[in-house]
Amino acid sequence: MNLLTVLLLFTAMVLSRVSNLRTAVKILLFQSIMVTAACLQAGWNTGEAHMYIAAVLTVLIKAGLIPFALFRVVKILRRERESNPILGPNVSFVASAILIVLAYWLIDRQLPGVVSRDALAASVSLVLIGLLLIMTRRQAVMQIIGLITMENGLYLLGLSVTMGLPLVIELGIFLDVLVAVVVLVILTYRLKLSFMTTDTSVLKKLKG
Amino acid sequence: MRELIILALFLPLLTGTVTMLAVKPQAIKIINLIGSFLTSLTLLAIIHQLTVHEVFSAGILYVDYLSAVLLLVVAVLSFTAVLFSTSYMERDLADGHISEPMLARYYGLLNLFIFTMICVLVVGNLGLMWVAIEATTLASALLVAFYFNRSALEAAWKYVMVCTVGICLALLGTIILYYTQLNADGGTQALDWLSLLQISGSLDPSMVKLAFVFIFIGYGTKAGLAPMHTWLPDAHSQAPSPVSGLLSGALLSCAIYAIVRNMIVVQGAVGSQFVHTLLIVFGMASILIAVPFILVQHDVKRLLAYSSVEHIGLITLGFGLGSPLAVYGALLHIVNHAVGKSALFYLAGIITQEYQTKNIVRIRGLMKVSPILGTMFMIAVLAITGSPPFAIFVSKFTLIWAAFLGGSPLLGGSTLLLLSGIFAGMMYYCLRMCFGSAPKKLEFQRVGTAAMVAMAASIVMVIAGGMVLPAWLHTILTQAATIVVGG
Amino acid sequence: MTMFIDMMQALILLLAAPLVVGIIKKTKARLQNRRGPGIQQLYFDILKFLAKDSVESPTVSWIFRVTPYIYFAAAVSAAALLPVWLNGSGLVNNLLVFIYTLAIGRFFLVLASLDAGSAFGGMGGSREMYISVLVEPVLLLAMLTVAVRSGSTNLFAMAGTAMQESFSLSYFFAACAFFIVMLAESGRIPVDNPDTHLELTMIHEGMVLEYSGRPLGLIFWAVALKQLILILLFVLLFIPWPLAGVVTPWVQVLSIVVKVLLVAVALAVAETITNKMRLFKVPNFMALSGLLSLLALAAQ
Amino acid sequence: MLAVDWYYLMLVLFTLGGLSVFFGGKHPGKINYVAHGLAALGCLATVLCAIFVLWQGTLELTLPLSLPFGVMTARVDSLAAFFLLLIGVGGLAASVYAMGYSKEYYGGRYGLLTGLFNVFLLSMVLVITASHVAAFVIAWEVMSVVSFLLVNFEYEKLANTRAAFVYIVMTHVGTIFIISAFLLLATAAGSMDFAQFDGSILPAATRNIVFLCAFVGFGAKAGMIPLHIWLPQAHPVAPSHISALMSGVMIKTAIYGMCRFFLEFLGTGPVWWGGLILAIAILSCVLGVLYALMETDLKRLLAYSSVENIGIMLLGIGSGMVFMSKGEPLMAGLAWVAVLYHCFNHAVFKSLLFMGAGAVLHSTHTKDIERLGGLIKRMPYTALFFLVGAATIAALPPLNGFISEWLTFQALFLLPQAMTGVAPKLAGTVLIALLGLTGALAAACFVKAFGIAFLAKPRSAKAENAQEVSAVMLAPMAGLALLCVLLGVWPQGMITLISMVLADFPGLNVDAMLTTNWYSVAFNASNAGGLSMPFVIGLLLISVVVAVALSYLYGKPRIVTGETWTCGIVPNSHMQYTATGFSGPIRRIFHSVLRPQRETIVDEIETNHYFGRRLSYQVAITYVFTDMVYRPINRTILGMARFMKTIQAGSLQLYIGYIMAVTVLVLIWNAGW
Repeated sequence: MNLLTVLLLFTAMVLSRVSNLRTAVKILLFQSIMVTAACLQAGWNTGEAHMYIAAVLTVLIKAGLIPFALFRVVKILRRERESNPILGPNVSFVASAILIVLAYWLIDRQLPGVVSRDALAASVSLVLIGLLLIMTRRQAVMQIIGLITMENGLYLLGLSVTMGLPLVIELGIFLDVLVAVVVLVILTYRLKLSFMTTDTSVLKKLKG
Repeated sequence: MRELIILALFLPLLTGTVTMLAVKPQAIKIINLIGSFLTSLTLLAIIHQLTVHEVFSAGILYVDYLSAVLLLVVAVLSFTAVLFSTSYMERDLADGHISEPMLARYYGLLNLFIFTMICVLVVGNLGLMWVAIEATTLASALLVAFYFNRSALEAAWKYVMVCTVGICLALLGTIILYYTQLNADGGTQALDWLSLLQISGSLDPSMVKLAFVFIFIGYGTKAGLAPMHTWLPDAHSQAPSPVSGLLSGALLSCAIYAIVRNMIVVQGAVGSQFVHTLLIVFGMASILIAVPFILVQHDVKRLLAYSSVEHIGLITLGFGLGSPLAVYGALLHIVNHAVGKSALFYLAGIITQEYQTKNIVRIRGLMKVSPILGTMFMIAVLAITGSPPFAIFVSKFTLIWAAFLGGSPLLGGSTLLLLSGIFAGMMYYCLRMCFGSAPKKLEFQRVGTAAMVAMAASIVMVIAGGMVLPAWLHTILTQAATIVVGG
Repeated sequence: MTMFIDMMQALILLLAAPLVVGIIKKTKARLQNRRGPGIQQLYFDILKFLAKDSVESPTVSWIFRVTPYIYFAAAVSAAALLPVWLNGSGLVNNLLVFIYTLAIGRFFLVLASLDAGSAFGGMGGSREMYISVLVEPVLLLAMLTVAVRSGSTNLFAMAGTAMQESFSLSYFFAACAFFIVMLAESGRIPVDNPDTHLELTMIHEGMVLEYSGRPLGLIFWAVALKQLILILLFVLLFIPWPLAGVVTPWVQVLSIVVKVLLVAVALAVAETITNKMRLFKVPNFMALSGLLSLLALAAQ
Repeated sequence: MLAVDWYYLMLVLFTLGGLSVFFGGKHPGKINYVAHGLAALGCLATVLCAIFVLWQGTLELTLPLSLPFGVMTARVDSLAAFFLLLIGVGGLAASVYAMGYSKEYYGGRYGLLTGLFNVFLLSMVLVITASHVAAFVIAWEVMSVVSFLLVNFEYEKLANTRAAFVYIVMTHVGTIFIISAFLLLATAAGSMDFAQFDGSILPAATRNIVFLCAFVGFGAKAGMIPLHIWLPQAHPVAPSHISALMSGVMIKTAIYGMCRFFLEFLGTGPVWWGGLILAIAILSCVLGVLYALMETDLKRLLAYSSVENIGIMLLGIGSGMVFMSKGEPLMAGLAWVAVLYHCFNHAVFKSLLFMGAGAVLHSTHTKDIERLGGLIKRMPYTALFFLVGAATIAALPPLNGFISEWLTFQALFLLPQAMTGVAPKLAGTVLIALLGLTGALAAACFVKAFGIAFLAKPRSAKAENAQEVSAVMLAPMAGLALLCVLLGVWPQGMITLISMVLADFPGLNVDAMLTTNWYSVAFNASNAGGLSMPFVIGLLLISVVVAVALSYLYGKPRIVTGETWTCGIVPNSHMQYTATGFSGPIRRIFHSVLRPQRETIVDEIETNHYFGRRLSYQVAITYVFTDMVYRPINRTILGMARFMKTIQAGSLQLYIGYIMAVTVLVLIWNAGW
């Protein structure tokens, strides 16, 4: 349980409590920095050259571009708040705790006695909490943040399990995440334009 | 061969960028026509090269008979889609649904979408294939949201969220697969399909099973298999018709292609019993889910979307049965379904433009309004529901015959029953739309020649496919089947 | 050669038919304490009609003109089919041929009744068809009791076996069943009143209302012949007594004549003691006869 | 010219005729004669091909369709040749008739009608001659789709499209059963070729399933009772020459299917097979003719009577199956001869009747009998041919209907002897009684149809100014009527032909059963007796001569015209009996089955004070199968569908929930539960 995994779990837990969009994006920025730190640490342990390039890429995209895009969106959404999420702040806080325990149980059951047990558990719990965020938040931006947390979790899992995927695939994944966020941001703008609100509970018309 | 693939990848990008620069709609139209014609030509050249020497693998590029089948689908569909969209968009422009700059954006995105699909088919690395599939989602998301009205936005939002969540699961599966590859031989060729195939025997079975579960559900969401199909009807009904034709014809088939690629590797490691039960269960679930939605439906394009869910279910069932005949039928069904379904979507596009509504209740008397369109629509519906003189019956019958031969007559029988339910639903709505008295105020504008050519070409292909199966297609399909069955 | 014998048999029966009807009318009159016309009255009527001209309505078609001849021919050929002489190849005298020859007559008579376009003809035709729908299955069942025992539908074989059998319970049931069917088929009292012109009760009379002169004569004669055929069939199949082996053929023929007269009297008695049944009670009556023949079959 | 040349000539002719689809409405006169001429020539080629096959033996050839199911073979053995003969005769009459009748349809889509007519004939011929599962199924569904398009030809009226929809769905469901039956056999035989099929190697359970699938599948196409609801809706709606072809010939392809399965593929099965068929058959007979009797629409009446005749054929098949399972080859031969004979007869007289109805529709533009009347004076020839048809279907002796009724009767008569125990004996005789009831009802039905439609005074202006139809339409009717009489007077020819057809099937001993000489046919299956039609007709003729002689006894009869006696009032057409009235008594005694709803509307004096009370009486039959069986099934299916649609409820969270649920489920399953 080194400091890094603790901080990561902390950011995930806080994310499930927050309702203001700006603070949420700030937490996401912090989380991305933690991920780059993990990447640097892994690179330093294995001495792989491409890990450093990957770390630089994560900083550029995960900590730079994506938060910048999200801050621009949040700036124009003046009065938007996560008003009535499906699970209230306290309940989702307890839920994320349960998810972390579940993650640890899963790792012990599936890969007993693996070396980087904590990192694995942290990444799996990040994925699960990301999913929890998407499932329970109504705001479009919160759903985007949930999605990116999931991506971070998966990236971390890849890092800790396999000491990093080959560079080409890493590059591809980063590009995809970036484009995904760009697309989602464009859609959020359009949602704001035509629905006057980015609360996705409004999207209920297409049934049957 | 390598230059051909590079050219095939490069051409859509080139046409895309050039369209962005060009301003006049006329110019855009011509550029795209030439561009897509050339891309299809190069794809066909690749397939021709393939029939000469079996496999081509260089670096991350890898093409064999299996991808040849899908390349054929993409080649045919991309050309008919662009051909159709030239006059479809022209009509939209005239009706005022879209403005000038949107036209350029449409063609740019369309070419990007075609580029990503070709990437999926030519790349040999499972990781990169994941990246390409994710890219197709993003490219088509903006196309689904093209009109930027309320329901298009809703469809696009759900499309992106559901598919990205699904794709993350697939990423998880691919990472676990890479982990097993690391344990097996140190992972020099990370996630390269050929090397994975060679060492598939020595992979750790329980981990590979876990990996395949995630991969199957991830790509299954992209392919629209049963419980994960929820995005499909929304996306296909809100997208412009040529795009929904491409979506249901080519994109779903590429997702199936991804599943099959992974299945071959997993099959080597874990044996086919696990894989086949999974495929059969999800295949049957998809057909079962499609029946109620087709029986009671009010939107024409949602009706066609659910018919795509049913056909994808049938294809997965084919792969699930596992015998060479079944896989042959499934691959043939991919090709037939792609051509048939795209023809149907184009027709639906023209009809919705004509009647200015997608609601089946208000579309009546199509035969009176324009006999050619009516007959083509009737032929297309009869074809897609698997009536004999048409191609889809041939592949459907092969699948049923393989099911009976493979020792599961109950499966074959119940599939037939479900298909007849779908036939009843589709015919009911087709008859309501084709016959009866047409609304008075409807003045019928002539259908653009390009659209008519695209539709006529697809329908002629469907009819010809029913009568005779070209020899070269037969060899490609049998070779691809041997690859899948792991000969 | 057999066809010649059959034709001769038919002609003899043709000549004898009005006599039997005369006897029936005479006994009925006697039972009702009135003298009634002589037994030869029907001969005079028929001869009178054959001399008269006929009146025809303008709405009729050629069917109306042809029907009397077809009806008469059907009756005569049905008579020819009867197994009176107990020898014959049986290629012609088949149960089904007999039933359907009668059916030709009925088919054209109903058509003719509709042809004139009057309500009486339509009502008569509709009720005739109604009765035939009830009678035909039961007639088949009654005849089957004998056919099943003789193992073939050839009338000669049936008559042959009927002759050998001595009295048995199943025979009695079959005889009763056929007697009821005979009443209905020949249009006697419980089902249809032959001697009246009251619209509500006349079924057979209603159909021939439009006929007059020569056609009417032919029809009267055919009705009489049909009456005699049914009585003769009843006698041949269901009253075996002077068993075949015992007597010479001439005595056999004499016994048939006596039996026919006896049955005629029985018919007259049956008519006087019952009155006409309501039209929609006839199905129960027929069901009784059907039940009796099923009992006969079971008891075999 | 060998049989194979006729076969290819026939295919070419029909496809050439089929090309007229592309001509559309342009110069219809020429298309009419060219396309229908090609169809007629095609049918002639079919007849010749059948004759050559019967003469020279089976014909084997491969179809030019290269599909992934292996080589597609076509085989014309004697059974197929018999049905080809049937199609040829029916098709020839229909195409000549169509030259006159289809003039009414000149217009934008006329080429479509003639083209589809040719493709329809082609598909039927291919169904009969295909000997490969895929070829059979393709031809079968092409036949259904083409006949669906023809039924839907006049789609201006919405009812036509609804009837066509019910038709195509019911046939499609039927086809599924046929496909599964074929594939079960094919998996056992390991190949799709009919020659390799051998039912006896199947385990008993699968054999029963194959039997049930084949029976339900072909029964749905034939229109037996529980699956008949499409027939009375679809057949009358198509143009008359098409409904003549559908009712006369298309239904026989279903009977052909049954013959193939029960005689050749499945071999001898348990007794309950025959019992089940007999039960359904007698139900179809009685109910079919009852509903026909209650109809006032001429073509619906004929369609329902097709259901009844299919019942009679099934009676033959059922008794044949019972005899085969009891090991009585002689009796089985008699039963199957009855089936094929009635099959051919029905094709002839049903086409004749539908063409008659078509002629009436052509000149009066109405099918409702209540509007017709007095047509015999205005359309004498059509009336004569319709009368011949009506007499045949009512099984009157000199005509062929009587022969097949007699054969079926003999088959049923032998049933008690083959069965042991009292209950089957009684059941056998009750079957015969019910067959007699059906015969009587059929006679009543067609007396009503002919009497009300053709005789007495015309009831409407349409019937008033009807004219006789053109010679082109009358010629085929005359031909068919002549055929009816010929087959009735001299049945030995057709019976020897059928015995030749049935000779090579195991389980039937046909030649030992039959001794035919020029004048009679005798069945020596346990001295069931024989039949010599020439003698019977001789008797009838002599009696007619006697009758005519008697009427000329007192010199030449003079006829005076006098008004019909209607109690002194001047008679008008309202006094005549109506069709509903005619079938009134019979409706009353079968009210528990038909459940008629009467509705009498009486205009009270206030609204109608000048003319006093005005009364209108309506009676409608409730079709028990449609209301009790099909409508509830329909409602439940749609109800379930609406309930299932709630899973697409529109919320994103729900959709992602589905994915997560599925992942968890599969993980649990994968973890080895």
